[in-house]
Amino acid sequence: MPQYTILLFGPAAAAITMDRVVIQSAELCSADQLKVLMIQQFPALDVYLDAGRLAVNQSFVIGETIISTSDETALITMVSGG
Amino acid sequence: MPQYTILLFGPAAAAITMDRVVIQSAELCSADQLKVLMIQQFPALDVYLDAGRLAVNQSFVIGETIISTSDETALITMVSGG
Amino acid sequence: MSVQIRLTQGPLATWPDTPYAQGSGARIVFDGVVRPTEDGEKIQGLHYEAYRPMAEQQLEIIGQELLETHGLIAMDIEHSIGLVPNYKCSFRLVIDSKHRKEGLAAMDEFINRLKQDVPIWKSAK
Amino acid sequence: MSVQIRLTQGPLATWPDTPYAQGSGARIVFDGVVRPTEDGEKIQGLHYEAYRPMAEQQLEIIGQELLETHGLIAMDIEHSIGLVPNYKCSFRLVIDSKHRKEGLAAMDEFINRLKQDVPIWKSAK
Repeated sequence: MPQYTILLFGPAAAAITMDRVVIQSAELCSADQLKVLMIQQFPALDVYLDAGRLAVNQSFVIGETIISTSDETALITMVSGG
Repeated sequence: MPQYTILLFGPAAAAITMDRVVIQSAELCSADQLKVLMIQQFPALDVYLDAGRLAVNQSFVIGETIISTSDETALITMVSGG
Repeated sequence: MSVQIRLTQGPLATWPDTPYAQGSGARIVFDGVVRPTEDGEKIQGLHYEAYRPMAEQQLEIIGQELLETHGLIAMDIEHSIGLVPNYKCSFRLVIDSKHRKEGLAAMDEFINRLKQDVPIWKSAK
Repeated sequence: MSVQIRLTQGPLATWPDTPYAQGSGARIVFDGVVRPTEDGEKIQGLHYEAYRPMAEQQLEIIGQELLETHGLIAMDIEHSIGLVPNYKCSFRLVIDSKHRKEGLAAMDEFINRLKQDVPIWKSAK
């Protein structure tokens, strides 16, 4: 059963006081499917996932992209640099 | 008979190697009239007067402005600072 | 044509003293400065957190893209990580170009992209 | 809110070291740099001549007007007089504002006005 580790930063990390979450999935997921699982397993992330995008190996991916469990995956919520 | 002194700078001053010209007039002039007299008395300034504006006491004036002979008058040709 | 990227711990130096790039006729510098209030509340400063490898990569991608599309000569991009006290600089963008028009346009575009696509987050302290 | 004007003999210093104005969240600096060619010809530098009292007055008028219309915090304007060698700075505009948008807009407008209404003339040397 695939198991994903997703890095968290900024407000999302602060909201659940964790810098990563581990997500269990029945099968390999697309980015969009992974976001749905994240909300189910960590409801407190809901508000951050709305405007959040997933990055795989340090690049943004579109929702249909299938993610491998060995990819470095991160949730990039609304950024605020500058 | 009014006599005007008009300060010159940059290319206009270089063209006639003078930093001012003295213009004789039958009567008090407007800025536009003074430019016409300048061309008559210093034809080499023609090309500079086309795009040039007169400044009176360090401010640009419109063509109709009557200029006093005691005003500090200058020909401001196309500028090129920066 | 070159893009330099730096993520620096704490506030940025007053001035990077990068020499003008060869052929530059216009240098435009943007300094983002921490203001003493955030959402109406008094603060001591801002803390910046980055997803570092991706932030560097994104800054590089955006910089190279704008360098090319605007025909710039050089870009120097520096962003703070960690705590930056009030009145200090947390972000600096230096653009060297032949003329100012392309530099100003690229600067505006760069900052828009920074605030959209570069994984850096601030929090008030 | 303040406007500072300086006409300086020769090239400008690398950096004026003006502290950020109180309340500034965005500083934008423009440096005009002398390039080694003018109209395709190699040059040694540019010589700037000003109708000095009027140039200062015009810079002040334009600065104050843009400060007001764009709601800027401070403006520092410096222009060289006399010879400025290649690769040196002949004009610097420093704009402090709350946010970058108004600063960028004011910078573009200021330089347009400078090149139209400020009695300073350059000649290649």
